[in-house]
Amino acid sequence: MTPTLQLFLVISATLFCIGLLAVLSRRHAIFILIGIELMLAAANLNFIAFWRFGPQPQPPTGVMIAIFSIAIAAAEAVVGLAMVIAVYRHYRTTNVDQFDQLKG
Amino acid sequence: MAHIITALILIPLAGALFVSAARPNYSRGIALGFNAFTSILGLTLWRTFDATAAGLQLTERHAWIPAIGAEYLVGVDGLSLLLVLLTSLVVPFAFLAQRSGRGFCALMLIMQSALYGTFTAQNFVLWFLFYEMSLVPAFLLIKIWGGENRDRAATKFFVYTFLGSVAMLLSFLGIYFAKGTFDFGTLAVLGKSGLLTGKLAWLGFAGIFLGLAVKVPLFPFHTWLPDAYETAPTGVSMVLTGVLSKMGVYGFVRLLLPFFPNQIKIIGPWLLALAVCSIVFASLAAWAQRDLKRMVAYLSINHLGYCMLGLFAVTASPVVAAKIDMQAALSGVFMQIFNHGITAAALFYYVGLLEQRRGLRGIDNFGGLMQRTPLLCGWMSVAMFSSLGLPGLNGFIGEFLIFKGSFAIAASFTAVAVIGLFVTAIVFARAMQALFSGSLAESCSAFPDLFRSEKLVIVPVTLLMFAIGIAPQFIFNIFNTTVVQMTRLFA
Amino acid sequence: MNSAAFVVIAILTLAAAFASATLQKLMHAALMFALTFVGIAAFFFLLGAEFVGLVQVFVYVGAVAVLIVFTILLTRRDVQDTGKPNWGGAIIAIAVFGGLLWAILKTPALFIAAPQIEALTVKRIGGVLMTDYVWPLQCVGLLLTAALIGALILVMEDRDEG
Amino acid sequence: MTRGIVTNLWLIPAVPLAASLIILSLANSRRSAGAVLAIIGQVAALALSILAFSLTLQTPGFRAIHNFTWFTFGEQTLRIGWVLDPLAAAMLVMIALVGLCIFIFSIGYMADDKNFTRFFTYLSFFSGAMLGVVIANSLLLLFVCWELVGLASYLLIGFWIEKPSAAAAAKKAFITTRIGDMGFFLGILWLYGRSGTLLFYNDGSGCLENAGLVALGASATFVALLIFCGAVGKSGQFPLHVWLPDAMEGPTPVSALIHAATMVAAGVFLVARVYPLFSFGAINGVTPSLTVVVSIGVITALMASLIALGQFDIKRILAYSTVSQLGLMMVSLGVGGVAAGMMHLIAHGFFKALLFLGAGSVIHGCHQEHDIRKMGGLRRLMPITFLTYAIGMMALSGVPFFFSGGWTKEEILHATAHWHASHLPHYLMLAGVVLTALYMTRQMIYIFFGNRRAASEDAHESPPVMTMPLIVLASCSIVLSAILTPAWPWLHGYLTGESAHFDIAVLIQPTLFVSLALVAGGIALGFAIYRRVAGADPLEHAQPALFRFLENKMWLDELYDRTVVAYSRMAARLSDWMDRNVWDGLVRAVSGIGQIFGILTDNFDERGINAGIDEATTGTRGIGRVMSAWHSGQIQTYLRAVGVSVLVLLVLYAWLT
Repeated sequence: MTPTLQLFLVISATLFCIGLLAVLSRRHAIFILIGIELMLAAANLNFIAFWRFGPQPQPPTGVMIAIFSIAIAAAEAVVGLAMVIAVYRHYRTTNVDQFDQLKG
Repeated sequence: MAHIITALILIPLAGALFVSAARPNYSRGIALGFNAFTSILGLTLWRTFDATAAGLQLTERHAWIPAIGAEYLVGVDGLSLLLVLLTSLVVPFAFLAQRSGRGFCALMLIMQSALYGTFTAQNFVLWFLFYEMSLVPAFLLIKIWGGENRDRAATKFFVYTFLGSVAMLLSFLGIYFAKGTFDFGTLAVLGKSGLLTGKLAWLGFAGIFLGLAVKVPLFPFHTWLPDAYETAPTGVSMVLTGVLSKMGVYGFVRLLLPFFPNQIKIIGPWLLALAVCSIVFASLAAWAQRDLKRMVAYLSINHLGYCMLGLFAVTASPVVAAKIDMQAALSGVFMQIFNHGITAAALFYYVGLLEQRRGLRGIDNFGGLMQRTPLLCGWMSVAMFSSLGLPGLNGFIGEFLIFKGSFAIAASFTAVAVIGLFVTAIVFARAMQALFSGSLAESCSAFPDLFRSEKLVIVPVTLLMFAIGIAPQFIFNIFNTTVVQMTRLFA
Repeated sequence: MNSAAFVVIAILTLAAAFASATLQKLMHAALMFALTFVGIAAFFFLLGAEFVGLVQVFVYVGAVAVLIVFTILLTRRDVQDTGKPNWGGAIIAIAVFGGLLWAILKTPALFIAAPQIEALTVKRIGGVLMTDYVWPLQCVGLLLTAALIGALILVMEDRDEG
Repeated sequence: MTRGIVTNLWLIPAVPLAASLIILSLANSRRSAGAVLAIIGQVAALALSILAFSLTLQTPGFRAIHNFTWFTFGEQTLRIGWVLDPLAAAMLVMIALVGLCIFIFSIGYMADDKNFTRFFTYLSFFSGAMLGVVIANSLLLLFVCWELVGLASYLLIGFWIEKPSAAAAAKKAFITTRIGDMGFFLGILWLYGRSGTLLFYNDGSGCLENAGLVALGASATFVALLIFCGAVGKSGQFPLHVWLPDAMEGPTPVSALIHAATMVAAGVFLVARVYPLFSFGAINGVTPSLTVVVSIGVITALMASLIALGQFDIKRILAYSTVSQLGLMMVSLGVGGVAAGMMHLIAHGFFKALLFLGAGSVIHGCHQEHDIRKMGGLRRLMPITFLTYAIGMMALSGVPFFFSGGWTKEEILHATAHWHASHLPHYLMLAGVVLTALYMTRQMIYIFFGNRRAASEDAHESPPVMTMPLIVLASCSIVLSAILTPAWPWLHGYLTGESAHFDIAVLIQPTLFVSLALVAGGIALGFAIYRRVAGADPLEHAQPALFRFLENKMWLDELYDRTVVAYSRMAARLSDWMDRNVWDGLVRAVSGIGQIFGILTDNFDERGINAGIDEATTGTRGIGRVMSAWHSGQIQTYLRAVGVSVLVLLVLYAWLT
């Protein structure tokens, strides 16, 4: 038995929800970043899986999107981490509960 | 002249860049200069526009993101042109009304560009982009330059309109998946047989309806408006009420009514009831206000309620309406769009003038102004009478046609809506009594009358009110063909 | 496609991901994070997107994970997540998982095996990148530059303050 | 020639309007220029009106129209136009002439006012708008001018704007008439919807011509009644009459021109103009709508003349008399005597203007005193005023033979006598005749007879600029009777389009003696009661309760204040409250996402429950506050919202598939 598309999707859904869990329940900014990266990776996995299981032959759109998404995720991670450092300097904490300057 | 619409959209953006780069005390001048430019372009557009030809004109079409059916497609028909002209009129008026710095001018110009875009885009993706683009500057303008409670009002404004927008976006995705196009024209033709089926159709309808109803705003989604208008600086209030609220009405005409004719027919009476509630409750609430700006804000809801009444009457009535009634209601709605734009903006301007002089704007903070500032009172009463629909001024024409059309189609609703007309009269009569008559209040005894610069703003606008009230044909010419075309679409 | 490999990779990846999301010590979590991404890269290999898998390993394991570690070191003061976890968030995450799972399992169209494909060579990817996706490529380049500069500006010491 | 005049009929209202605009642009100090311009405008309007009038004399039943397109909407056109027929022409001349007299009178009366030019701006504006009402050949154009007339009335009542009572009266007038106008507006809409045109006459296809009336069918009754609402408001008919007595806060020339002679008569004119709508489908001259007109007219006429008995303000008495006379005219129209009603309107225009100007002269002479109890014995001091006032009083009371009002009232009584539905209006109107004579006698005695009292100690006759108009109007009131007598009913024939024959035999009819006796009785009764009046009212002695009832205007104002006004205010406050508390909350409840979100937030108590309760109890403004609370600035709060939204989408998806 070879893995079906369904199985890949289940894996990616699980990864996504683990990421969501990290994002929603952790207090530390870096954990939140980790969670976001996990969610992005899950999405990438979806793109690749759909490309692989889609009707063939087809242009490698899914792969392309995954590549770009990785590039953008890298940029996002860089900026995000830089912000964590900057915020840490300012507040002396990385606990997101205490970041509430955007309070309305 | 091929790219005139694109130029209209881009010039304010360029203006925003210039303003940001220039020294702060020049910013208003630059903004006005760019507005002169857009006004000229607007007039050129009007001249180039062939009022007798049906359909979109001066279209520009470029591929954008073919994968999701998004293209750069702009064009004008009568309604779009009317709104473009209104924007070109109200925005400079707002700039003149407000002392403003660099950021303010830049944001206003961005908003102007978004408005032009919204009124000319004919593809949903592009349209939505502009629609949302107007939201951000409006939010910032209220949040940064607003008065008391600005944070809360700005947030409320943003959250309401944004939730509406999201709902609308989802609906449109549904439509796109069903029909594979974002093009307004194509969708409108397809809409006759229903774009979506079953529950999905209702969901799609609800999403778009919510987004637009919040924007207009339609009762009971209007509660953000008094707060936002009250706290926004004068110039922003003028643009918000004069043009931004028209985006909702425009959306109803362009999107909801042609796309979901069956749904609208089924819940027609409820929609009419909402419009009537907007008219009656808003005018009554205006009566209870002590703050002039809030009062004008509620009347703005009331006046847009008339637009909604006309539109729903045209499309929501179970019986097939006579052509004359549909055309009357539609023409009336378009006329009302334009009239309310200038009249409500003028009213906010006057309230702004009073606030500038007094520092407060409660209805009880003034008294006996007629003795001290007869000119201000005189011109202000013209705007008030125009707003309450006095014949001879612009407000009457639109309201008469709306009522004419909708009375023939939905008599009972219209008869109730007349209460709104009546209460509006009470509101203004009370305001005039409180502000202008009686003995001169101590606090107002040092008021200066209108300055020359203020007269320069007021006189042309007031003359326009008279011109439309007495010989409205030149406005009707803009959209008559469009009205005929839409009547066919809705019939 | 090898199902045994699939099962192994799946267990490894998910376990690592769960660990990285829930461990108390940040440093441990960061290591688990790197492991997760190795696992995901393995999935990409399995799916025949070797290039993406490699990119994944380079970017995440080589760059992002290292960055995270550096950040942890730079913000030494709290290397442990001390705040109590937010159970509301966990409930939402589980609910979303349930919803997604239900949606995936009830869709029969997803129950398909992989068709045969011709290998996706790096040459082909390069060709596509330089033709169809040349504009997005430029944009990403711009974005990365901007991110680089932005990150630098963010973390630069403010001398006046210091 | 004919065409030329009819096509250019618009000049008649346009000239005073233009004059008004020019005066408006004058500086406040250029008083004489303002007055001269206004009078030139009015003279021009009068000349043009007479020209138009002479045109209608050529053929009996003359009617010429000029219609044109106002604007085109969609493929439809909205046409308006003007009409010249005896009804319009007679009104034109009356309005222009009375207006001219009052303009001249105002020069004297307003001489000391600091806003002299503004006064003439408003007056000219009014005159133009009123002339516009008369020549309109479209219900819409009529409505437009009708509203402008209302605006002029509003501005002029509140002319002394620093007086709070004047401002309040202006507001009251504006709003009360607006109630009627909303009915009128609905009537217009209904008429337009049914008949497809608002033109009165359009070569057979107008809404008052056969085709239009047939298209209306049974709805004609409702349309007529709705239009009548407008007339009720404008003409001060019960139950909307309350604004008219208050309107006396305005300067006296205004009361004379607007609230006696012309504008308030516009309601009667309106009913006469659209009479075919009222009489459509009549059986023996009775239709439901006409019956309503008669009933309202009778109630108004009797009620107002009773209230007039209990008033002490010289102008208020005249105001109630106007209300009552307008009721009488309505009765006349209702029972089918259109010509009689219009004749009375025209005659009333002259003698009521005369009475008001006389009152103005008295007030001017008595240093702005309005209370008749403080006057007295002015007969000697102000002989011209006295004489002219007496003529007006005779005409109003309906003394036959020499006074115009006598003949027209006679004709109305005649018409009521022949009404098929009921004879009650006839008898009630006879009672009204007695009452009219009674209250006018009372007023005369208070002002001109007896001893001098406080305000009349050093009263003086007014200058010629004020007395001349009095004399002109007085002579008009007398001369007019020549064309009103049944012996040579020229005006009647002119209005109905029949030719009038001279027949002295019908001059003396049995009913004439009845009314003569009633008028004489009324006057005699008045003399008997009020002969020795000094300060307190004899009626007050005899019937204190009844008198208080009348003096307080039957407590109708108070009744309205406690009911209609109070309820509307309550509705306004309720709307405001609902807006702040209910609709805000409703929207929040609808956006249930927020609620789920609130439950899933760990500090649920703080944000979800407390905010909700706070809202309900302290009544702050709903969603903004809660939204703002959610807007905590904390990333996770936002992300959680996103998570919940995903869930909602999933649920939606589940529901759809």
